[in-house]
Amino acid sequence: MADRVAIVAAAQTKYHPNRADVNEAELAYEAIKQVLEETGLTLSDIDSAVTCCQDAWDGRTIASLNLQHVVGAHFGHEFTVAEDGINAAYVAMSQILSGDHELVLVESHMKESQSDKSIIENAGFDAILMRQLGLDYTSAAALQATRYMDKYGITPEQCARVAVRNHSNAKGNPFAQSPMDITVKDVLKSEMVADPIRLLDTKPISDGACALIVTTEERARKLVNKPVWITGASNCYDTHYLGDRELADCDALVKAAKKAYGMAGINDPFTQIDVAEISTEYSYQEPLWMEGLGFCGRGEGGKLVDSGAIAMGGQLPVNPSGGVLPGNPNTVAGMARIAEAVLQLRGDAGARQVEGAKVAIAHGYTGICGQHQAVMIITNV
Amino acid sequence: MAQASPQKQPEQPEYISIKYDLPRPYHWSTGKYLGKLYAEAKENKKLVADRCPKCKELHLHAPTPVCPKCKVDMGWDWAEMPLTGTVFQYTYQVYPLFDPHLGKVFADPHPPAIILLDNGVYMRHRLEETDTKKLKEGMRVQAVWEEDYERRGQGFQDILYFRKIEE
Amino acid sequence: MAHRTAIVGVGQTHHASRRKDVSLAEMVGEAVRAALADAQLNVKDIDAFIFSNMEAFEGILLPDHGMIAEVGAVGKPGFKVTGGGTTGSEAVGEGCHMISSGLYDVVMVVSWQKHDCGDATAGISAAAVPTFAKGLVTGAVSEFAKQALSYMKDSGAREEHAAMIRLKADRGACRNPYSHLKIGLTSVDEVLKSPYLVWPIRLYDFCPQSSGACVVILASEKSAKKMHQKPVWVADFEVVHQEPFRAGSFGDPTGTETYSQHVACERLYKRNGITDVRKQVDLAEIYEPSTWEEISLYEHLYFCEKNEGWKLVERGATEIEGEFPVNCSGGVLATNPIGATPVLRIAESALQIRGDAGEHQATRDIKSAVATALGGPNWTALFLLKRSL
Amino acid sequence: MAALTEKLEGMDVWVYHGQINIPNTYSAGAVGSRFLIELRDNKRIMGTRCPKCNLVYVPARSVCRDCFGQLSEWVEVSNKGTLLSHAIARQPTPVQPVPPPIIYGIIQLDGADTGIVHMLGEVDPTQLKVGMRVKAVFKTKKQRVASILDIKYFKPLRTK
Repeated sequence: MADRVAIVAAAQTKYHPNRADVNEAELAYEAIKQVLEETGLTLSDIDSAVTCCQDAWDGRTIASLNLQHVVGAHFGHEFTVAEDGINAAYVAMSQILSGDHELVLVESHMKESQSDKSIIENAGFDAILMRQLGLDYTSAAALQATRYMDKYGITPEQCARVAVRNHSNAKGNPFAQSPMDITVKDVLKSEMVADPIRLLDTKPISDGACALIVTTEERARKLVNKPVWITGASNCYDTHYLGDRELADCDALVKAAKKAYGMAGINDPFTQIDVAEISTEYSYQEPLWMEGLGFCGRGEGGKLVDSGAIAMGGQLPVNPSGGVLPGNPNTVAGMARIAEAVLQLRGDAGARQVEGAKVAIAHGYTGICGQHQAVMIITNV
Repeated sequence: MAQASPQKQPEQPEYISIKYDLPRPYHWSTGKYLGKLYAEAKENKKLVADRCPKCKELHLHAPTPVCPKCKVDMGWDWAEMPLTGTVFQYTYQVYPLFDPHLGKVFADPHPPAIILLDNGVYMRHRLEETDTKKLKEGMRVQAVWEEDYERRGQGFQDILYFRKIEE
Repeated sequence: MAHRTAIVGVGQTHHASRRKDVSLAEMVGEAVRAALADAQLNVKDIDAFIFSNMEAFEGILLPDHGMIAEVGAVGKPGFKVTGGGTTGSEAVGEGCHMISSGLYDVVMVVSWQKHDCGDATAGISAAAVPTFAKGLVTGAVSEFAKQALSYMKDSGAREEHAAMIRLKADRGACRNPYSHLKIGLTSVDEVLKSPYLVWPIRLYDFCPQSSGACVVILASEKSAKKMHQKPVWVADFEVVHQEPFRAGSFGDPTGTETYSQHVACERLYKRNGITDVRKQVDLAEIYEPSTWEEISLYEHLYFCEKNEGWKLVERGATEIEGEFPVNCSGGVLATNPIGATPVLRIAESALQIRGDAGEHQATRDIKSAVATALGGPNWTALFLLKRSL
Repeated sequence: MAALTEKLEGMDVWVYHGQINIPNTYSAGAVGSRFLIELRDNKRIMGTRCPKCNLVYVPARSVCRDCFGQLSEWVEVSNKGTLLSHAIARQPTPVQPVPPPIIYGIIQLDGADTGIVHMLGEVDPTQLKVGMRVKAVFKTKKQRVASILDIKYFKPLRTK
């Protein structure tokens, strides 16, 4: 890319199982206020807002109506992306590169506590061929988990290790909802939710918001001391019907990563990337997505989990924040990965800091069994 | 004409469709700002709005943490609204429409109206008078509260409608 | 914009109340194939997809995900946009950003609404803040009823003028092979005999709920010139949102507030040196959910002075053979698949500029056009399209 | 009207327990309808074949995932097939067609190149295995209404 796009601020609310005390606008504004304070900007300075929300979850037609005032959209631009929030940052990037906008506020929020997860998710399955079967994201994920584990010999212990590491990493993250010291045994003894997925292999219901400010290189240097740069980004769709997909191989992620790596000049992701934040809603997804991201070969995700290379202090720490498993809402999850990557690259990640991190990857997915995948490469040099 | 005509499927005798009618439950929060309006309505039968510290405009539709126009924090400055006003505009529903919150077809017999409250704030509500021949723009009206304390706590709906008054 | 963007293909379905012969995904696929045929492209030539609809109307979570195979987007980048009635324009706008940023060369904007899946009026009522205005918003009709009352009061226009707008729309619709409502009206009296929905909006004053899709293919300047003999250039666009004020939804019933249309026009017209729209632009496709809204949009979009919109109607200035044709296609009054409606305005404008609109081609030579959208609590999107830059 | 709102303890914030209730109807379209009608009337499971990619899609589809070609060649496939994956949903949800536990499976029917997503029945959960052979069990003629649920479930070919 000829021009560089900067992220100059990133903020998250503390994730919580039920934020009944706030409505969507107030929740979003908690994060927005922080990014404005970080940069010394006001809502009037913002010339475009990209939000990320879904009507079905918010229970309101044109869900972004909730947010117009807190993103400063009156007589301004507001644009809503209905995928995971990581795609909202991608849209912001295109707006900056096009030269049409200079300061873009990116926002994503979700109150999962507000409705019934299974009813909302079930409405995402093909109405003729799958919805009547009563599937939700968790039962579909279980189909993917079985397929993946069977095809490549991934074990329940390896998945449990993912849950243990992520919950433990979360202890260093002040925004984390449920940091925990658990053992592999605890995971394997936890209640079975949808075989082979157990309760501790899944994330809890979560409410929260995330905000970013994205701008041009020139403006970034004036605004903050430590801007970070988006050097590559892409996303990709897979087909919908579960029986048409090889669920054990995430082809869409492979394609999205390839494009982003190409933009960022990365040909060996495992050695060139210093820290990874990956959206892992179910523990089996971490090894699977790592394969898709090219951190290891197909079917080798389990071995990578075992190796310790992705633990704190390892060659490529994955999810120092604890990631999604300790509790991040849908839709916010991927954008929160960007926010965490920004903190790492600025050296502001506190107890979860990966020393000297220069190149980070943020990953987010949307839909059933990761039908839509998105990645973003961010650096501080 | 360069535009290709979309392919038409040949007619067949029977087409299948699949119906779903499971309601989606929600637990919507008023949040702090709208919550203040709820509290004043329930406890004191008062209608309140928050005032922008910059433009001083009152935001009754609905109370928000940020002034949409000035894009600044609203702070916490509340004003009580008068409960009398004039009908600025009204319509009436002839065809019943499907109400997504009720889950059924419904025509509110009370005409929807915009009422200019006596302090110059416009408010969207409904009128008590259902005989449309008796409605007139400029008509003086007053809010009628739900008198049962237990039934209040529904925010704007704690005002049942606006009633015509003679002055 | 860093790189210029052109429209190199447009396609739409036949619009109807119900499309039982196709699934939602298949219906959208029809428009995709039509646009590819128009652009003489293969789906493999498309670099990225942007999807647009109002998801609440069909009751589907992530509706784009269910049609990926049917639109040819398997393994392709893209995302879905959601929002108010302006959604389609915002998707095309973002498509332009994706190209002018240099990220992609050819982008397909896929928009649709299949209203036979649900109930659009109920869907619009669900836009009310549930904790606040529940029961105080009844579909879009009552909002436009208030707008009509305000306009009549201020301008001196009569119901006959609204009826003339329906007659104009119906004539357009009858000439447009893809339009939904083709009534075949012949007189103002016929319109005035139609029943009231919400006083003073009559059945014929309002748009239908259509099922249909529209697709626009955008390309960079470099590719566009190779791809299409008659590329249509996106000269500029502007999207302006606004908060509802003074208890009105579509603008301010008191007429004292600024409208988003004013802001959008002032920005876009100024950037493009437009001081007299009717002289400097050849045609408009506007988003008019009601007859009365069309007349007042003439004023808010500065096609004429305030309170003079109905005089343009009376003069026939906006008819297909008039000095400034508006909605030769029959417009929203004839066809309204909401998520696709703004994209239809852009696609129809492009056809007019190319001279490919067939029977509903405007009489005068169309070199430039304004395509608009209306949504949410009076949000505006404005596109300026040109034959040459 | 019953009190639909609830005040949060100790603060002036209210939660409104409401609903969005808009019934939805989805057309199966010509291809989907024919697939469902074959289930209902003839207990036949139909697919469509892409001649270019030489792939048989089951359930029948109108478009090829790989080449975007429109599919018009109908093929009947076997009601027996091989299990590609399985899962057991244990928690009750309002969207389930039968009470949990529900065993879900993806089955590649003989003659098909893709899997069909459905439920499994008459099976010991501990015996579930990728690669196991299963066959379709249809509902009775009276119960069949042209829906994916006209297949009651798939059961192991040789039950104990």
